[in-house]
Amino acid sequence: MPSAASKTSTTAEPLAEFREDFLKALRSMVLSRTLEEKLGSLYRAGGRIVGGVYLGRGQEAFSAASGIHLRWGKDVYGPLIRDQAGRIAYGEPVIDTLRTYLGTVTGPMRGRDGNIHRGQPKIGYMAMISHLGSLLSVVAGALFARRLQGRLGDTVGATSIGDGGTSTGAFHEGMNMAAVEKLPLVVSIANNQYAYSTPTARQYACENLVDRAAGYGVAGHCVDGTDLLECVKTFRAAYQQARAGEGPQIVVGRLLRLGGHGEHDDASYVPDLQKHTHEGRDCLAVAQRQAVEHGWLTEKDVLDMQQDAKREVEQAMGLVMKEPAPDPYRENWQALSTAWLVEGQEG
Amino acid sequence: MPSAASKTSTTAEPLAEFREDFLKALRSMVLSRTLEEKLGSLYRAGGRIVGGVYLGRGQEAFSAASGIHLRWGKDVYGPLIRDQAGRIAYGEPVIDTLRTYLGTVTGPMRGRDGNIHRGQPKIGYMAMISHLGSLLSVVAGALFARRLQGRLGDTVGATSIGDGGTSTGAFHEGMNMAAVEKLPLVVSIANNQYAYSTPTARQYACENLVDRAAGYGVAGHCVDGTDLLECVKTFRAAYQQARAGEGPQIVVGRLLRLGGHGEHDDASYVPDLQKHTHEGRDCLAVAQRQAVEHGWLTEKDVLDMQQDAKREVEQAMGLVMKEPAPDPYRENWQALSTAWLVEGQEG
Amino acid sequence: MSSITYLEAIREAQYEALKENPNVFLYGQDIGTFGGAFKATKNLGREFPGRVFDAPISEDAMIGMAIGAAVEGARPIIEMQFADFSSVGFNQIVNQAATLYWRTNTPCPITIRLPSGGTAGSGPFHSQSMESIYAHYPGLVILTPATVEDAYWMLLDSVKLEDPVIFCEHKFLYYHLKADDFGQSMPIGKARIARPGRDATVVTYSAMLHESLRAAEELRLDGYEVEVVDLRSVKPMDTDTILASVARTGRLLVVGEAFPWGGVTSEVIARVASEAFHLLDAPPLRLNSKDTPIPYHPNLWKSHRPTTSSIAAELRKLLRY
Amino acid sequence: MSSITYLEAIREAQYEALKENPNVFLYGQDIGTFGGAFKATKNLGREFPGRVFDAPISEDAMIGMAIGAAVEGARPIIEMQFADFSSVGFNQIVNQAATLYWRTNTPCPITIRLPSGGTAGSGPFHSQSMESIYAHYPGLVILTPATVEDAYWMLLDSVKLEDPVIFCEHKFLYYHLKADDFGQSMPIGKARIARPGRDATVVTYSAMLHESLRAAEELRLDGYEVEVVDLRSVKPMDTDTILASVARTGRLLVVGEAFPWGGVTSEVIARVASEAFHLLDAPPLRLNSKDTPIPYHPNLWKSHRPTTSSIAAELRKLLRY
Ligand SMILES: Cc1ncc(C[n+]2csc(CCOP(=O)(O)OP(=O)(O)O)c2C)c(N)n1
Ligand SMILES: Cc1ncc(C[n+]2csc(CCOP(=O)(O)OP(=O)(O)O)c2C)c(N)n1
Ligand SMILES: [Mg+2]
Ligand SMILES: [Mg+2]
Repeated sequence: MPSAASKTSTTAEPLAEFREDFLKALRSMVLSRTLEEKLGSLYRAGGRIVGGVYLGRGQEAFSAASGIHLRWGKDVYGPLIRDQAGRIAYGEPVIDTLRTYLGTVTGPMRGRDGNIHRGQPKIGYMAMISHLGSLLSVVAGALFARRLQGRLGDTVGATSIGDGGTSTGAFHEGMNMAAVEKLPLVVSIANNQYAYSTPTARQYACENLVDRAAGYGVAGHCVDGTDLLECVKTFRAAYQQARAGEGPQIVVGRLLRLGGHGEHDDASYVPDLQKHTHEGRDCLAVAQRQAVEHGWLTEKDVLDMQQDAKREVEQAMGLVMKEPAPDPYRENWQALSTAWLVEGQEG
Repeated sequence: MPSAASKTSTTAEPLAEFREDFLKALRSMVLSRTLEEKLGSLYRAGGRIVGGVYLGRGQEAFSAASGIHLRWGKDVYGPLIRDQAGRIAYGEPVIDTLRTYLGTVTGPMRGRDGNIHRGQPKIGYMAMISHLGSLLSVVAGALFARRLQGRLGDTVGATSIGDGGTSTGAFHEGMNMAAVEKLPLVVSIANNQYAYSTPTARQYACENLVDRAAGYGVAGHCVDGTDLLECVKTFRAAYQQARAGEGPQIVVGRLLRLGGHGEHDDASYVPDLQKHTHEGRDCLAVAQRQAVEHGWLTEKDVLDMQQDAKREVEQAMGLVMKEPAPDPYRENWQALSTAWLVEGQEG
Repeated sequence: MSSITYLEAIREAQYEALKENPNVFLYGQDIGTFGGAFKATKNLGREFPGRVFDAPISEDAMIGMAIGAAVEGARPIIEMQFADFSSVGFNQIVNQAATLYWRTNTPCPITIRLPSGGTAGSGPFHSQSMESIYAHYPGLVILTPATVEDAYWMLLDSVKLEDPVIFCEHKFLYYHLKADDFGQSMPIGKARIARPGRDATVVTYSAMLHESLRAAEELRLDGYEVEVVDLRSVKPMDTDTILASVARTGRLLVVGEAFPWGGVTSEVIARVASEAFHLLDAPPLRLNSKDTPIPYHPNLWKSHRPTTSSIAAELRKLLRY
Repeated sequence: MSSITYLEAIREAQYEALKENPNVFLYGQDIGTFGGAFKATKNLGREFPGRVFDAPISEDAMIGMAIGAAVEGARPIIEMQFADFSSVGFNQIVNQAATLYWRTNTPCPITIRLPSGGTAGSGPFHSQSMESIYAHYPGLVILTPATVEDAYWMLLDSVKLEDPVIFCEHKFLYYHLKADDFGQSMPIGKARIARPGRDATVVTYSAMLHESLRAAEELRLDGYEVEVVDLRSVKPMDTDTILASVARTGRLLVVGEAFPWGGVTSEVIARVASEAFHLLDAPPLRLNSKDTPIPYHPNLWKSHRPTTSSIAAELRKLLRY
């Protein structure tokens, strides 16, 4: 039985081994932030994005530090609302985000589903439905099948949830099942202090959500979600354990959602004071500072990285803007893949 | 925050204070066992009981030790499958069990529902539906309403679940909600090693189900479910804490289901060896021995108690046998209580 | 000048319910300080301290707790953040709430508010209409208000009813629909002739009422008088009013926004065909959404659900027969 | 001498599926060593080691895991212990499995077995028929085998289909229904004329097929030849075969065991009324269970669902018209 909750120690240790992971995560964070700022301004401009915009501002370090461990086309990933940075770290091109928000037919969801509800299940990249908690068992099932087929190898699965999502029955059932099956699954719990407007005191009564790990019989890790270096260290350990056959790993990150639930929400319910606490600091600024402090990047490198990200987002945006919106008359209105079972369409 | 799991100490202490509780529980156990033996033989005889028979053999100590703390008409109780002893301890007359199994119109369920699916919600005695876990939030809601209405006072709620039932999303959501609301709720988890035929290794991966208490931020208690005296002590503590405003209490009892899932099941999947372990001993025999050892009952008292129980069951049986089965033509086929909203019946 | 929105009517009804009966309380995600995802409970937490509660993301437990509370004499109003999320509270609704009275003779007066139906850009999981699902189960009352007046009075009535009510309020109407005042209350279970006519009957409900009324208006230019019946309550369903209308017009189109298989539209047609076959001068028709999930992109969404023009086209087909 | 039961057909189909395709696996409560609550997987765990798994009591996660596995090329067959318990896996079925292909272009080949329908003494939560609920949602195939042959072949076909199948097997038929062999396979989605006739058509499915056949037999003594159509698949529904039958007989009764509001019976009537109104010589009728939960006591249960005699009575009404 794995130990319940192990805090990653923060004492002096050789950092060089984390450099590569750190920089990869940082690049994803910068690109994610840039992309999301674009989405925010598109939303505010109105017209092009119909529906909500849900951003991961403040959660990039935690999300990216997980995503860098996932291999596009090889591992199984089921990201959630605030995982733009993790998706990029995993390998999703930014254009897929834009295409999905704008609902173009060229995007992975072809205008049928939008915004954060995207993925490519065929390559192990699961597309969340809205119902919180319900993706966990799906990711677990993919791993289960691979093991059954004898091709699990060193593949691993990962998924995320928020503090609020841990209250769902689906989360519990999925977590428990994954534990019983001892699947190589890393579950990130981004405790950003709010579920929409609801503070954690109305969501759970335990000291720390990592206290749930023991109840599932899985390993638990806690990390300061505003500190990229710590996140990188913690997730590396978690992924190593998962790949080593030690079963599911729960990683709880403490942080603050730096924005509204969606761009329609001004988050006026978050007290100003809280924004100035440790958990309220901007993980991107922290990470950039860390990179410079550790001599991994110069100030100029940091600026270049931002410029590169801007260019990449603008370029993708330029392409997407020219792409066609779905045409209902050319749409194939078939919910079944078996064409001969589709009934004559009503209406 | 209450401490996670507190094992009730078993060192020498004055036992006199438990005498009354113990004897009340023991009487309920004896009556329950006698009644259930009757149900078993009725089932085997065939004809009168149509459908399953689900017994609590081996779980009477654990169930009764909880039930004795509940006041009929005052507290809220939502028992589950194997709580015949608890129901009796709470105050349910044995005739209600028989009426429900036989489906007579005189019973609390009037033939509409049967066997263990019985209760009288109007007085706080909730009638389980089959879906495991789903009663927890209902009991919590009753307490929530009482508090809102300012009439919670010293009332308490209690409900049960099995090892298998803890895997349901409903259990998790209800438990978590009760913890957030800090309700005076005692949740018994009867870990009888099997859910139907499924051993606990396929149900959960934690060391002990009490490890879940910390994850909900509630107090956890463990007890040897085959030992009535220990059960009485543990539940007394749990109820005291609940009534004192310390929030939900989880009590995990370790025991073995001494029989099949239902009377149709010979439980051949339970290894003989396991039946001879400590958890496989018969809690009723243990309790009767304890009563004599502590000088609370003589051997004759024990026999008398059994005779009384037999008489009570036979008497009730005699009455019920003469009672009418439901008559479909006199049945009021209305699912709504608002008569003017009931549509002309189909069919 | 019309000033009260459908959404405000829902807020006001909850305000009144809380004021009238100390046993009423509200429970739902983000409905306290925040006032709810749609602001349907705006300020109510402040106006009624200790009676409006933020719930955890636990739809199953939310419904379960409401049932327990109702048994104890409370009158909970539960807000689902979107109707679609009631799918995870489904079991408590159809198996616990709906069966309680019949099994135990104990009424279960809970009101579950389902922000229902499609709006542009909301996608497959924030657009669903679940009235047909719940109506299938015995023991539930399913209300589908289409007007500001009904939103107000029917919600107030729901809270007074002794039975579980699934209150399907349409998100598209929240801001779009306005009225001068709350007008008159009409009994629950009665349909309403929203527009009188003689050439054909459209039976519909919720947001589709307004599309249908516009379609009827369009047909007027062709010289047809189309009668429009607003079901108001899909269960119980007011068959009498439907049949009386069909008796006048001889032609029937049933319009609903939900998925095409089964549900309200087929139920209406089955009733009319069974009970008043001889009144029909033409085959009864129905119009629903397409048989796919509800699409995200507005172009697709507009084609997925019935609209004024698709209803008008269907009516022309019906009238040509 | 007929010797293969409906239940054995289900076991055999699973045996064949496991044998044919290494990607098939079974997941469900107590289906391993124990062989399942109804023994539908008896010995399969022994015969196919490592391919038959006992699941925790987690219907939501069971379906979710099947979806994930299917995406990876597996062909899971999930046993719900009783159809009624699928209510807690409802969300995964209707929102995750049913939408997957349309949203992501990734097929979701899972088969969910629902032991359905009433038997005496089983009560409100071990007797339900949920085909109408699932059929309402786009993206699912809903099968309702009424014969040993169909139980076998349709289950085998389900596993081969690229789409999620809700396989509603009727518990009343498990032991009661026998056949000599598995006979012929018929394509999924096609209805079958179970008994030819000329005076009236009964459209039905699952256990009600047998009650209807007996009712037809009863009517033969009155000189009527009643045609009985077995839907086999309620979604897709074979409207052509239904219409062809009604074209022959001019009279229609639809019989189902599910609750009366909405569902299969109203869907059939709505289709016939809309698409073949002129073929009907009498108002189409339907017969369902009563609109209450399903009662425990056999006396009540027998009156709650349609039976040979209530179907015969309805047929007489139809034929008198
Ligand atoms: C089952 C379910 N209920 C309600 C919702 C509506 N909803 C969407 S996001 C959200 C808050 C989620 O909070 P949390 O899990 O903490 O994630 P965060 O948004 O903070 O990242 C809610 C209530 C949902 N998506 N699913
Ligand atoms: C949600 C749900 N799924 C499946 C069942 C079928 N079922 C009834 S009892 C049972 C086993 C319960 O095991 P446990 O909770 O350990 O209680 P025990 O029978 O051992 O007392 C199962 C699977 C159910 N009642 N509810
Ligand atoms: Mg959060
Ligand atoms: Mg058990």
